[in-house]
Amino acid sequence: MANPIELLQRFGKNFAISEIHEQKADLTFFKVPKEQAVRLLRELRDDAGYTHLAFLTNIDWIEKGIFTLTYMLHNYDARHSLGMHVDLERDNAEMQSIHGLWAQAATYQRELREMYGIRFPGSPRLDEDFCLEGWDQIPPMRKEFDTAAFSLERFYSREGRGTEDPREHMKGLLYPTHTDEPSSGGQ
Amino acid sequence: MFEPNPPVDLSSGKYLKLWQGPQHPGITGNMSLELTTCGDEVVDCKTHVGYLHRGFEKLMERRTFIQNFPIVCRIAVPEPTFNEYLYAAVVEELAGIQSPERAEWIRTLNLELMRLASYLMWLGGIGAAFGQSTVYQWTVTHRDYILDLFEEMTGARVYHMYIVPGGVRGRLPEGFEGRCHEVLNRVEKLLRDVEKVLFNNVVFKARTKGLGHIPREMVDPYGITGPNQRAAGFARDLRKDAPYLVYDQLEFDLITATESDTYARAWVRYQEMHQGIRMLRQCLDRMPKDGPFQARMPNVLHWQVPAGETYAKAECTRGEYGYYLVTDGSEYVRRVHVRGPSYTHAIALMEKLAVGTNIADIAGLMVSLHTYPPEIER
Amino acid sequence: MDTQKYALGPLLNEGLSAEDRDLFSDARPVPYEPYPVAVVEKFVNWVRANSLWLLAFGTGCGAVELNPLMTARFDAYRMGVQMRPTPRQSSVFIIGGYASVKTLKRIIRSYEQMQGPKFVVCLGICPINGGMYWDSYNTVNKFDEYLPVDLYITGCMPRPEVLMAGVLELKKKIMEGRADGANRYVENFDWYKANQKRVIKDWNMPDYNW
Amino acid sequence: MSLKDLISPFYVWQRAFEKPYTQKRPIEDRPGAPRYRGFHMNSEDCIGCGTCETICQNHAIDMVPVEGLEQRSGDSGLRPRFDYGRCCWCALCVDICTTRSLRMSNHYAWITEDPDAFHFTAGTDAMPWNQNSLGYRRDDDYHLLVHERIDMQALGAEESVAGFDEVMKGYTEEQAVLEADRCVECGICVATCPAHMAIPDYIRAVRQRDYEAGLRLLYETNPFSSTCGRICTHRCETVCVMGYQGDPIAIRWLKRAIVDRVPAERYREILGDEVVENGRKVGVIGAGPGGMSAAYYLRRQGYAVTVYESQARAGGMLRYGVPSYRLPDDQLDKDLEYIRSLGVEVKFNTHIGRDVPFRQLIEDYDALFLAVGLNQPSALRIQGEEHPRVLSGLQVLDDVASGRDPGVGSKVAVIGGGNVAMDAARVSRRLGADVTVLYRRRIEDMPADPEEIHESQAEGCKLVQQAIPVEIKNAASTSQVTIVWGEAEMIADDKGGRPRPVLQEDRMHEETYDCIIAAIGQGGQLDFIPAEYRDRIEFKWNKFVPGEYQQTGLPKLFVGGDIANSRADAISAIEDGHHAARGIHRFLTGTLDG
Amino acid sequence: MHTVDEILDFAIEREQQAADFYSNLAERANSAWMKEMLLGFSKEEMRHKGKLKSVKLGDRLLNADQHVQDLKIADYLVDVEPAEDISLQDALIVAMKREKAAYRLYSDMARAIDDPELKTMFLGLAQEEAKHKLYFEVQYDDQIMRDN
Repeated sequence: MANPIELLQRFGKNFAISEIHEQKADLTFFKVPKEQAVRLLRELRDDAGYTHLAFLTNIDWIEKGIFTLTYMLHNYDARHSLGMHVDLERDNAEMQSIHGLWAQAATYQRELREMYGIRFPGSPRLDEDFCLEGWDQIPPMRKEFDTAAFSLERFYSREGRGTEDPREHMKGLLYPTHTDEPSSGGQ
Repeated sequence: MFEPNPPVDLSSGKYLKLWQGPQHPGITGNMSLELTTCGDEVVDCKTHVGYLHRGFEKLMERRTFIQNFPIVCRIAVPEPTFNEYLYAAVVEELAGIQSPERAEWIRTLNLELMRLASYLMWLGGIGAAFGQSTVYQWTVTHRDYILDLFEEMTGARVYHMYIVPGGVRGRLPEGFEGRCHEVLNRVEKLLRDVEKVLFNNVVFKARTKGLGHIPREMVDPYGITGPNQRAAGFARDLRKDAPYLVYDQLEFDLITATESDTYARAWVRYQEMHQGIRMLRQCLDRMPKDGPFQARMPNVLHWQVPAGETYAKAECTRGEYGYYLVTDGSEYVRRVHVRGPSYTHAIALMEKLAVGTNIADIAGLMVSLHTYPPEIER
Repeated sequence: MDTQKYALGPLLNEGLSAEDRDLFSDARPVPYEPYPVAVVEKFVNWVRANSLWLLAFGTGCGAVELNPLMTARFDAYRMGVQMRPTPRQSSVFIIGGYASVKTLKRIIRSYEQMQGPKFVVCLGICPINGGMYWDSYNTVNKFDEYLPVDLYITGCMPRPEVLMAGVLELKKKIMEGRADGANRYVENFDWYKANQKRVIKDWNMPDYNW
Repeated sequence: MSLKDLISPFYVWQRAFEKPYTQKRPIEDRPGAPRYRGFHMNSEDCIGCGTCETICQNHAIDMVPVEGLEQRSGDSGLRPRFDYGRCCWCALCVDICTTRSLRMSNHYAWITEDPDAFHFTAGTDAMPWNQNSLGYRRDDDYHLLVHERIDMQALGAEESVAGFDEVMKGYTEEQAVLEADRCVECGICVATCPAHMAIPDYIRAVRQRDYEAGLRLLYETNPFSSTCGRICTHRCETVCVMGYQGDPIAIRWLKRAIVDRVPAERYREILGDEVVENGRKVGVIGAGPGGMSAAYYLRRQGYAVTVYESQARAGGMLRYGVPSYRLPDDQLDKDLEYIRSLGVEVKFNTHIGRDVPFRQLIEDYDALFLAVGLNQPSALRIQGEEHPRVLSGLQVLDDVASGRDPGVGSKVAVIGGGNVAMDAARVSRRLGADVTVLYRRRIEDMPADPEEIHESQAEGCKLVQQAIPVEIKNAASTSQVTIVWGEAEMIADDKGGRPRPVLQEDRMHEETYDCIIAAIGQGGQLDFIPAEYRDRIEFKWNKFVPGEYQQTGLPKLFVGGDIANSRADAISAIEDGHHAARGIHRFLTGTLDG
Repeated sequence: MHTVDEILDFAIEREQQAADFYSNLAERANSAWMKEMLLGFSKEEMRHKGKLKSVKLGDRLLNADQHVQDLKIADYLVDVEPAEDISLQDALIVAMKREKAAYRLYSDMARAIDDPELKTMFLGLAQEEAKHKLYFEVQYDDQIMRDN
């Protein structure tokens, strides 16, 4: 079994592999375009021994407007993992399903559908509720969803709380005449 | 590799839809099985999870690195320590911190104790699921003696919050080794009893042998790991294959079986408990007794971990437990994904294995896969 | 009593489809009336207090400490406590920590199906004020908004010992005739229902699960 | 099916004869382990810094005012109140507690019917576990904070006495960020800083390497940042919460770290140079830190400001009293030049009373700020004081600052324990003298900065403690002088002040020096204020007693600096100036805004 | 002086003299704060006088058992002439030296007399003066010798 860099270079002849990053001896990350991803996964599984899909997840890069899917593959013989990144447009994100390659991928895809709103056409039970039930907001794992604000608004917090900032408290207590003006300098 | 179960026509009147759960169908958490039955036979099974969904991955994105450390242990209630260790491992890796050797030994001790406690609870569960409540009474009580050790070592029975990024939170208490040996002896004696009462039990054998057979070729396409995989004949264990902590310095045997049924899985776990006790004794005898147990840390209040990503995994009782961490150089986590082995075992695999079994065996089957729903939905 | 019941009218069961509505009762629950003879009521309360059957529905992390509680070491059976698998047989509902919205729906359903007298005990911090998950989008913060609670035990996790102490405390409360959570539920039924429906967005069950 | 499989399960009966596992009574039988993380306890060491609240990921802690708490310096008066509907007993609050006052008991049982009851203020509310001796506390070898200060590069003692080069070299950027990283940003220091500078905020700016924002924050309250970054008395550091278990944050050096990274040319661009004239005139007497600070803030609000200074250069005591190895001239100029560049006019060599009558100022200007400082050295008032070889400390420093040779000779005795004495001693060391410092009290009573004492000793100044000068006599040579001093016994002050020395007549010593430098304290000189005005002004001892916003009984006259406060340091003078500027603005416009 | 009352009258007279001395000096002083200061000293003496008067009226007793601290500052400072441009420092020296002289006077008288009642009275007065001296010495220590 060739070392992972060589392996990726070999695959690089047919696939637009980029951003190869060796995180540690047994873990390498790389990126591949969305269109080639599933084909590459199949080849990695069937030809390169990466038979185990550890997980499939997504990272929300809201400031860049993209989702980055991470497929974590593992080769039991080489004892090596590959993290494959695939960038998706954040709006109307859609990706090919891989439930045909790994059965449990259907569950991951269902979760991503629910938590980020990514569609995987053809994936079983994709639009069924997974963890949530009766969810009426934007998918909660998206960065723009503010869970604390939502919790406060829908579930309330118990009364009887209230805190003070030591600095402001001391200001009010010890030098109140200094409290009331906007400072004049350095603006 | 997803193959849907053959469709059934509910309107034919031949089938009955039956919900099992969300009250624990096994022993360790809430999930529902939507069973379609024909007489006593299950012809289709759909799983429903999410009863314990708390949105950990979201909550972790709005907490600082140190604030995440108390929260991760809640992800898998009966086995919190693996979360603590893996979270610490990924953060340490990206932050470039090396925890001291003494801490590594204490962590190993902690993880193996946790494994033993978790297996004891599971052993009770598999006993109870097949009508052996005696075993349940014994093992849960003995698990409690291990929780006593945890309480002494970490300050809490269930949520230890002891393995902190950078090391562990304190030294072992005075005389801990002695008390730990004592508990290990008691547990070992119990295990011998359990072997007589459960594994040599004709009823247990009759009900579990052949139940829930996982074919060898199903293992990789379904992402099956841990004892479930080893019971199918694969000699794979992260403690051997990718040794973390001090596992490369410990002697233990890799337990495998070939039958790949409920009995084989139970037997593999039972044997692993003995290996666990063996490792724990090595830990107690060989661990450094002094030296630092925490690496030098920055001020944790505004700790910024450099941008990067990594995946760390450990062999927990159910299989491959992993943390995938992405950081962006800020004081907050960019993304954490927790890979729990139950995710595949309890959903894709369970849906497959349930077909063709008897309703009465569903709970036992579920337990034999050893799943924790809280780690599925997080 | 009856006047109140009918003055408020039958339950609408709007969450059910039109054809399902006929299958479910639309009656409102009624409060429990103590026996007119005080000593009888006292005796009955003593009986109730000594046979607390827990619903085996571990709704959150707290369930993990119910295992030790019900086994040899802490052995709650000696206090007349045992676990029952169905709501119909149970009198005590232990809310074992956080309640996700999805579980809350099942909790409500199970609670309503329980036969009176029934009691709710909350374990841990999460049902009190959100606890660990105070900012989670999927767990409720104040459990007493949705169901009446008779007793709170704080801690994360509360040790089995304190669960036992809680059981004793509940017994005391029942014997004193103060464990009236179920009546509060009936008396403030519309308020509880409104709160429940505010967080459970897909209300597809009857308004009261007889 | 084997026979063994059939019989083996009956083994279960054997256990029937074992001792039962059951705990008889809840709670009593098995108390929490010694390390158990139970309910919180707080000791009186708590200073209410709120770090526990900051780290609590459940927002379970509120900082609340506690009734009847004694007001202490460096104590916010707040205490943590816990919400046991939130707390998860992770004990991060215990681990992070800066004073180690917070800990946990091994008590864990709290059952009630009332969900609103789970609040309590640890340490002050009466809880059943307050006397608990067991429970979790942080291990000594486990830290979530960095307790050691980052060292600053400094000249060695030998190098430093060789000349007047600045001794402290300043933090490198990396060092500054590391030091700033130690800060917990509690803000306890802000109240103690006389100028109430936004300390946590500018430390954060250092951590984030945002020096422009840092400079803007500094100038909100202190236009002498370069100066204060070097010679401030840093009262803030005495209350810094990091000082409870380690070294306080080097707040002063971090201030300097900001200023050192912004060149003077960029000040106007960063801080702005727009002044919208408002047509009013304010006069300032004294171009020291107080006067120039007032001038700066008044100028920013649009006042035409004229500063009258008796010396040839601005800076007051900072210029003439602080030697350049502590505060290089160019650094002081950096601060002053920016203030002057905004259009503040300074009239040098102008004595009020002699060159310009006070009456004219008070009539000409809409308001007057007076900060003339204490520039009259106190006399020893012992026999023989008039000896020509007895010099004053201020005179020596002034000479050196002005480039004159004070002629201290090669064997010098310095009398006093304040900063002036230390500076005079260190200056004399640099001039090649062998220096002995005679001080009436003990080293721990010395009012000089600890750093100065430490550095002076490192540079070879000898210190004789508890030495009371009694008489000065002629020596054999006219170029020398002999001092007689007696040993002192310290007696406690029953009012809690610093202990007082009492002369022991039977233990006297005599020693001859080339000169004696007296630096026992300073007084002010206010003769230029005509009696008709003076009668309307309140004094206490030798100082002004200013009213609200530094105003005096003479409404147009505002005072500040050493002549009007008891702290007598630069930062207090700066704050007086800033405060007076606000007062003047309020006096003239009726509002604080603008 | 043969009776307690006579002694007290004498002492009261002395306090009055001292008060007059300071107010005279204050009138001549050309520095405002010194004026204020000296008037303050004068008031302090009047307060002492009031105290003695109340002793005379029997409202309170003089106690001679207390130990009054002697900082001995007045011992080694030079004498200064009360002048118009007197400084705070010098005013304090004058004051403490006056109190020291008074203390000496009463102590000497106590030593010279045999009548135990009168002796006690003189010792009490001496102690009062010692207290006054301590007051000025403490002020000198705090205000003038800040840095020493």
